[in-house]
Amino acid sequence: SNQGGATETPSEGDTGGDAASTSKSFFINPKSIGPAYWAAAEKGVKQAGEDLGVEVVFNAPSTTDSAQQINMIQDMLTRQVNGVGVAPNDPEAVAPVFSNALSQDVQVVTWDSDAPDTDRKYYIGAATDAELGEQFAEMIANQIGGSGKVAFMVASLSAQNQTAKVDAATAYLEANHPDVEVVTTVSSDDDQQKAYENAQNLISTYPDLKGLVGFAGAEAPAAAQAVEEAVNAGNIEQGKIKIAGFAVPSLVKEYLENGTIEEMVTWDPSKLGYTTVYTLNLLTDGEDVEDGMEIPNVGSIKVNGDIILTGTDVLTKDNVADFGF
Amino acid sequence: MANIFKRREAPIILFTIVLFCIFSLISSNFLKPDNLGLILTQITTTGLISIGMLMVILFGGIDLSVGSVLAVVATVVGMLVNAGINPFVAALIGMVVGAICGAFNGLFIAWFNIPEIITTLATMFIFRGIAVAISGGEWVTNFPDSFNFFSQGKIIGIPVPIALFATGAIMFGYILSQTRFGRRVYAIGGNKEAAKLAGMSTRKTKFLVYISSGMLTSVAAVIYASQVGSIQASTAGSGIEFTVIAAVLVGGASIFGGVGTMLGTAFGVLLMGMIKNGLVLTQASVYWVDATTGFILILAIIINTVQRSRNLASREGDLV
Amino acid sequence: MYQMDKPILIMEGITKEFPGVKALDGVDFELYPGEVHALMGENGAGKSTLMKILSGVYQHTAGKILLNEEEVTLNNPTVAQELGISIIHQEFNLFPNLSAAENIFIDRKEIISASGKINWSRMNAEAKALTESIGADIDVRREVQYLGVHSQQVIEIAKALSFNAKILIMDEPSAALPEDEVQKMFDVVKQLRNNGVAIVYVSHRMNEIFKIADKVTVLRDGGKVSTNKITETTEDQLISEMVGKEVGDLYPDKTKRIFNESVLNVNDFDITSKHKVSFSLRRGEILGFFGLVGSGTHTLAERIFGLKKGKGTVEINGKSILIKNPKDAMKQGIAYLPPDRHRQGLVKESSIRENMTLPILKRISNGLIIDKKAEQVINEEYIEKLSIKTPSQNQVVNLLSGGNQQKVVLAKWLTTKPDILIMEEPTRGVDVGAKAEIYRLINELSLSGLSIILISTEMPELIGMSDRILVMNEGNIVNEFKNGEADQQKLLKEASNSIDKMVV
Amino acid sequence: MNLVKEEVNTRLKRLPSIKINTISILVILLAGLLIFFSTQSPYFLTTLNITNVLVQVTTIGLIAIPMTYVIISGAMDLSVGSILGLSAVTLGFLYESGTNIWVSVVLALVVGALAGALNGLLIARYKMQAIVVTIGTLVMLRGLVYIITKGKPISGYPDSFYFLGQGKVLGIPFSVIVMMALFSIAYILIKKTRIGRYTYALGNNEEAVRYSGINVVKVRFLTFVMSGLFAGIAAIFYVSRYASAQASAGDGIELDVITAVLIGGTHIFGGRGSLVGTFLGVLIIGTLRNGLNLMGVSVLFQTVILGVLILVAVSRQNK
Ligand SMILES: Nc1ncnc2c1ncn2[C@@H]1O[C@H](COP(=O)(O)OP(=O)(O)OP(=O)(O)O)[C@@H](O)[C@H]1O
Ligand SMILES: Nc1ncnc2c1ncn2[C@@H]1O[C@H](COP(=O)(O)OP(=O)(O)OP(=O)(O)O)[C@@H](O)[C@H]1O
Ligand SMILES: [Mg+2]
Ligand SMILES: [Mg+2]
Repeated sequence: SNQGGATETPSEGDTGGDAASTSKSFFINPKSIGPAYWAAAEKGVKQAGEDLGVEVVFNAPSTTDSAQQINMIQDMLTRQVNGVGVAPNDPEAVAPVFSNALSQDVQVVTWDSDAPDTDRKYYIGAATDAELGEQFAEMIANQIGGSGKVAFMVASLSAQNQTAKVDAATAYLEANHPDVEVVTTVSSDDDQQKAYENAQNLISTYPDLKGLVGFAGAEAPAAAQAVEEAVNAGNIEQGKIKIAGFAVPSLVKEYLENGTIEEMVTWDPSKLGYTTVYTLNLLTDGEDVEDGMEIPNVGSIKVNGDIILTGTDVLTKDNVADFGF
Repeated sequence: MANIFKRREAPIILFTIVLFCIFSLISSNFLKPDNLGLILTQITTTGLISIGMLMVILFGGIDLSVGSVLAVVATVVGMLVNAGINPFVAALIGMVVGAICGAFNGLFIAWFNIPEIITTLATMFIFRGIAVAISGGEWVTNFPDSFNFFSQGKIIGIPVPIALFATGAIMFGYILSQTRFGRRVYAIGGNKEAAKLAGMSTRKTKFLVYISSGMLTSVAAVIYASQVGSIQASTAGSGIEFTVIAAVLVGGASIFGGVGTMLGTAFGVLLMGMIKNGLVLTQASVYWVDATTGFILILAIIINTVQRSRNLASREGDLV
Repeated sequence: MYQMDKPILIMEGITKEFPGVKALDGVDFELYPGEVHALMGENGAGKSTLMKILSGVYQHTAGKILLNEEEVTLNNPTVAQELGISIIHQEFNLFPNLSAAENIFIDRKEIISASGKINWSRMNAEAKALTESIGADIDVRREVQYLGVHSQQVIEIAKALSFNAKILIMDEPSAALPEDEVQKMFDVVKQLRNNGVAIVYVSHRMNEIFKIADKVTVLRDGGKVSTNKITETTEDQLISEMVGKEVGDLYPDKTKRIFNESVLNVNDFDITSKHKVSFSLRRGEILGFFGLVGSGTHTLAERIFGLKKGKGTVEINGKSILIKNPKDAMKQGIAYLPPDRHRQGLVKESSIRENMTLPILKRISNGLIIDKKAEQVINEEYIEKLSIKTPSQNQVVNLLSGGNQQKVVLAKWLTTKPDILIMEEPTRGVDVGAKAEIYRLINELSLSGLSIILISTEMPELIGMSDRILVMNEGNIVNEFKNGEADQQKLLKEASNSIDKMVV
Repeated sequence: MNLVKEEVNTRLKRLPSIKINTISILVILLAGLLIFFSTQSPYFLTTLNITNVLVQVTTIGLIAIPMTYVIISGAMDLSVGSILGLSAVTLGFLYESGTNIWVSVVLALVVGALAGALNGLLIARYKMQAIVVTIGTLVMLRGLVYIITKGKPISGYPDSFYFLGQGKVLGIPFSVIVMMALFSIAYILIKKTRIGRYTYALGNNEEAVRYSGINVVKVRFLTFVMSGLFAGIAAIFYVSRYASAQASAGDGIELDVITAVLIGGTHIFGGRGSLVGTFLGVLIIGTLRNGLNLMGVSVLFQTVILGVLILVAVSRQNK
C-alpha cells in the first residue's frame, strides 16, 4: 500500500520493517505542500522518523487553506495516528479538531505557527512571533541608523504568524525607534512574482525609502532582486535601501555575497520538523521535554511553559555557506 | 476621428487613459519615467501569456493551465541554467517544453474534442504536479549572472522583457489581423460549422494555436525566472490565469469567441498592470487594494458592455 | 466554351447512409450547362444531403459522381470548390464577427499577396464589385452581425459567385428573402445561366420554381421520383409526386366570411418613436400584413407582444391596455409565433412535451410542481389536433422534420388558448404537404373565433389566406386590400413605392 | 416517412441511454473508489470515516447545488468562494460587534444573497458575460473581506451555534442532513417545477425562452441569487464547523465546485446536467481526497490524479 512514494515515509531501508508497522505513527502537517520552506522542514521530519523508528506522514493541502487542512487532520485521526504536529493556517479553526484528537488520546503539538487557545500540548518554533518581530525591527532600525522610512513585506494578510510578527515589530519600533516610520505593509499572497513587483513598486513609490523588512521566505530574495535591479539601473544608490527580516540562506546567498543584503534572521525549518517529531515521540512514550534538553541534529532547546524554541541565527555573508538549506 | 470611437477597443483605451490621469494626479511618482518603465516591465509576463490566451479565447475556448505551464518551463529552464547550460539554449529548450505542453492541451481539445475548460482544468493540476516533481519540491535559485539577461539585459536600448513582449504582440497582432492563419482563428471562433464548410481544418488551427500559446507562455516563464530569481514550482504562476483572462476580456474580447484584438488585449494587460502599480503608488491601504481592483475591473466590463450594445443598436434590420 | 448538350455533371446511384438512416437511396441526377434545375421534395426527402455530397461536405456511401465525364472524388468542400462547384447552404454559414468582404473571400488564396499578407483593398474592391453585380448596395467592410438578413443572403450569394463556379447549388436561398429581393436574385440566376453556369435550385416555393427553373427533379424518402422539363409538368403533378398522393386545394375557401366586433384596436401605436400605425382586427379575422425588409412588420409584431420596449397602448375588447412585456400580452390573450423557429421558436434539445407547455407551465402547476398528467393530456390533444408526426411526446424536437417542428411551435402557442394570434412566416422552409396542413389549421382556428395577424413575405400565402391585407412601407401602413382585391403586382408596388408619394 | 421513423427510433433508444450512462458510470466509478480504498486502508470503510467524508464535502456540496443550476442555464459563477468568505466574516463581524448570533446568521445569508444579486443584476439584467463579471466580483468581494477583518480571524461563538457545523442528529452530522435535504429540494425543483424547466431551456436556447413570454432576466437573476445564498449557507456551516471566520475562507473553492459539477456530467455549455450527477461528483472528489489522505499520498500526486480523473470522467462531454 505504499503508493505515496515521495512523501509517505515507512522508514525506507530501516532496520526492521516490522518494527515500523507495529510502532507509532505521527502526522506532521505543514501549512501547505509545495513551498520549499516546507520541503526543507520535511527533511527534518523524515530524518527524525528514521532516527526514532517511527512512521511519519508529512502532508498538507496544496494551498494554505484552513478548511482543507482540518479535513486532512481529521482523516489522519481516522487513521489512528499517535500524534499530530500541525502548523495551523487558522489558529482558531483547529480548536475543535484538536480537542477531538485529545479525546482519542492523540498527542497534539503545533509547530512553526501557534494556536495558543487550543488543547495543543506544545508549540515548537524558532522563537515566538513577538520575539521575531522585535528582532526584525531591531535589525532594520540598526541598519538604517535609527531613523527613516521602512516598508513591511508579508506573505499573507490573514496568516496569524505574519500579523503577529508585524504587530510586534510595529510596536517595538514605536517604543524604541520613534524616528523609524513604517510606511506600509504589502502582501505577496505567497507569490514570488508579486513579492518582486511589490518591492519594485515600493522603491518607486517612496523615493526616500530606507528599508524593506521581509516577514516570510519569499520576501527577502524578491526585495533584494528588486533593489539590486534598481541599483544596476542607476535609480538608487548602492546600499541606500537595507533589507532585514527572515531569509532562507540558500535563497539570499548571492545577495549577501554581493552586499545587497547585510544580515538576516534565519532558522532551519528542518530543525523545527525534527523537534516536532522528537517531542511527539517523547509525549507518546509518557515522557516530557525539558528546558535545555539536547536534541540530536538540532541542539539544545529552550522550553518556556508550553513553548519550545529551537533558536534563531543571524545570517551574514561570512556564515551563509555553512547552512545546508 | 469618429471611426476611432467606433472601434471595439475605444472604451478600454479611453478608460486606461482616464485611470492613468487619475493615478498621475494622486501620486507624483506615478508619472516618472522610471515608474512607467517599471509598469511596462511588470506586464511582460502576463502580456506574453495574454497573447496566447487571446487566440484561445477567440476560438471560444479558455486556458486554465497557463500558470502550471509557466511553472514547468520556469523550473526546467532554471534547473538547466543551474546545470551550466547556456541560458539561450536553456530558453530554447524551455520553449520546446512549452510547445509540448501546448500540444498536449491541443491534442485533447482538437483531436479528442474535450471542451477547453475541462482539458485545461485537468492539465492545470497535472502540469503543476509535474513541475513540482521535476523540482523535487526544492527552490530553484541562485542562477548564474548570465541568466539576468532575460530580465535586465537590453536590446537596442530596450529592456529585454519589454522587447520580447512588444515583438510577440506585434508579431501575433500582425498574424491575427493580416494573415490567412489569423483570420482562420477569427472565422472558427465566429462560426465553427461555417469554417468547416469553407474547408478550414479547425483541428490543425486549434492545435497550432495551443502550441503557440505554450511557446508564448514559455517565453514568459523564462522572463519570470530571470526576474524573480528563484522559482518555487508549487506556486510559480499559480492564479496567473485569472489575471490573464481578465486582461483579455477587459480588453474587449468575448468569451463566446470570434471577438477581440491584440490592441485591446495589450491595453487590457496594461490596465491590469497599471492598477497594480498605481494602487501601491497612491499608497492605498493594503486592505483596499483587492476591492478597488475588482471594482475597477467591473467598471471596465460595464464600459465594454455599453459599447457593445451601442454597436448592436446600430444593427441594420427591420426598423430597429 | 461549353456544350449545352453534354451533361456537366452525372450523379449515379448515389446512396448515403447515416448511422441508422438511409438518407439517399440510389439517386441519379444529371445537370447540363446553362440550365436551372430545380430540386423539390418534402422536408427530409434528402435534397440537402444530395447537395452536400455534391459540394464535398458529406461523402456518399455508394454510387459515383462524374464531372465532364470524368469520375471525381469530392472528399472536402475545398476540392469541390476547386472543381468549380459552389454551394449556398440552406442554413446561413456566415461569420458574424467578420466583415462582409471577408465572409465572401474567407480563407481564399486569391486575396493573399506574395508576402502572406491579406490584400484588404483588393478584397474589399472585389467584394464590392460582386455585391453590386447582384444589384445590392452593402457596406462590405461592415461586420456581418450588424447587417440585416437580406444583406446576409446577398453575401452568401456573392460568396458562391466569387468562385466563378461552373455549378452553383442554391439550397433554399429564398427562404429568408422577401419577394423583391427574390426578384433581384432571379435576375442574377438568369444572367449566370446565360453565361453557361449550371444551377441547382432547391426550394419549397412552387411559384419560384415555375418562374425560374428549366427542369425539375422530385425526391421522395431518399429516392428519385421524376425529372421533368418545367414546361411539361404542373403544380399539381409536382405536389402529388412530392407527397405521394393527391393534395387538394392549398388554400381554404374564404368567400363567405363576415366579421363584426373588433377585438384589437391599434391607434397611433408607436412602432418606433417616429412611426405610428393604426388598424383594427376583428374576431375570427385573418389579417395579413405585407412588407419588405425594414418595413416594420416584424417590429410591429414584437411591440404588440411586448418583446420590444416602447410607448403606446392598444385597445383590446374595448379596454385600453399598456403592454410592457410578453407576460402582459399573454394575459390579454395574445400569442406570437416568431419567424425563426430555430432561434426563437424552439428549445431544440428538449422534448416536444417540454416545448409545447413552456408558456403555460404556471397554469399547469399545482403550486410549484408541474402536473405531469395535465401536461401529457395537453400534449396528446395538440399532437392529435395538429397531426404532429412523432413516435412520442418525449421526442427531442431537434429530430423532427421542419414542418413538424413548425407545428410544435404553433401548438405551443395554441396551448395558451389565445384570442389573438400573431403569426410571422408560419410556413418558412416547410414543405408543401405540411404547408397545406398548417393552412388548414389556421383556417379552422379562425373559424372557431381566433383572430389572426398573419405577417408573411410569401405573397401567395398572404393572398390565399387573408381576409384583408395591410401593406406596410417604411414604418407606415400604406394601403389596405380586401379579400379578392390583392394580387402580387399590386402588393409589391405598394410595398416598394417610395413613401412620400403615398397617401394613406 | 418510414425512414424518419426508423431514425427517430434509433435516436430515441440512444438518448435516454446516454443519460443513464452518465449516472451509472459515476456510480461505478464511486464504487470502484470505495472498493479500492477499502483494500488499501482498514480505516476507510468505517462509519466514522464515511461520516467524515460527508462532513468534509458539505461546503463544496452546498455550493455545487446552485452551481449546477447556473451551469445548466448556460452561465458560470466564479465568485462563490469570495461570497463564502464575505458571508463568513459578516457573520463574525456582526456577532463580534454585539449582534445576536442568529440575527447575524440571517444577515450573513442576506449578504450572500445580495452579493449573488449583484452578479445577477450585471449578468441577467445588463447582459454582461458571466465569467468576466464573476472574476471581477471574485476579486472585489475578497477585497471587501480583507477590509472587514483586516486579516484577523474572528472566533469565539456561542455553543448553540456550533451545533450547526458540529452537532449530530440521530448520529448523523446536522450539516450533512442539511446538505442532503437541500440536494433533495433542489432535485425536486429542477425535475418537477417550472424553475427547472426554465433553467434547462435557458441553457439550450435563451431566445426561445424569451419568445415564450418568460422573464429570462428574472430566471437568470434568481440562479445567481441562489448561488450567493447557498454560498452564504455554506459559510454559516463553515464558520460553525471551524469555529472561526477567516479572511481566506473559501478561497479557490470555485475550482473544486466546478470540477465536481463537471465530473457529475453537467455540460459546460449549458442545457444538460443533473443534480444526481453533481452529488456523485461531489462524493467522488471527497472520497478520492479522503482515501488518498488515508493512504498518505501527497497532495501533489492527489491533484495529478484528480486531473487525470477529470480527463477520463468528463472526456465523453464532446461539444
Ligand atoms: N447529419 C445527419 N445525420 C444523420 N441523418 C441525417 C443527417 N442529415 C440528414 N439526415 C437524414 O437525411 C434525411 C434527408 O435530410 P435532408 O436534410 O437532405 O432533407 P431535405 O430534403 O433537405 O429537407 P428540407 O426540405 O427540410 O431541407 C433526413 O430525413 C435525415 O434522416
Ligand atoms: N444530425 C442529424 N441527425 C439526425 N437527423 C437529422 C440531423 N440533422 C437533421 N436531421 C433530420 O433531417 C430532417 C430534415 O432536417 P433539416 O435540418 O434539413 O430540416 P428542417 O427541419 O426542415 O429545417 P428547415 O426549416 O431549415 O428546412 C429532419 O427529419 C431531422 O430529423
Ligand atoms: Mg434541406
Ligand atoms: Mg431543412
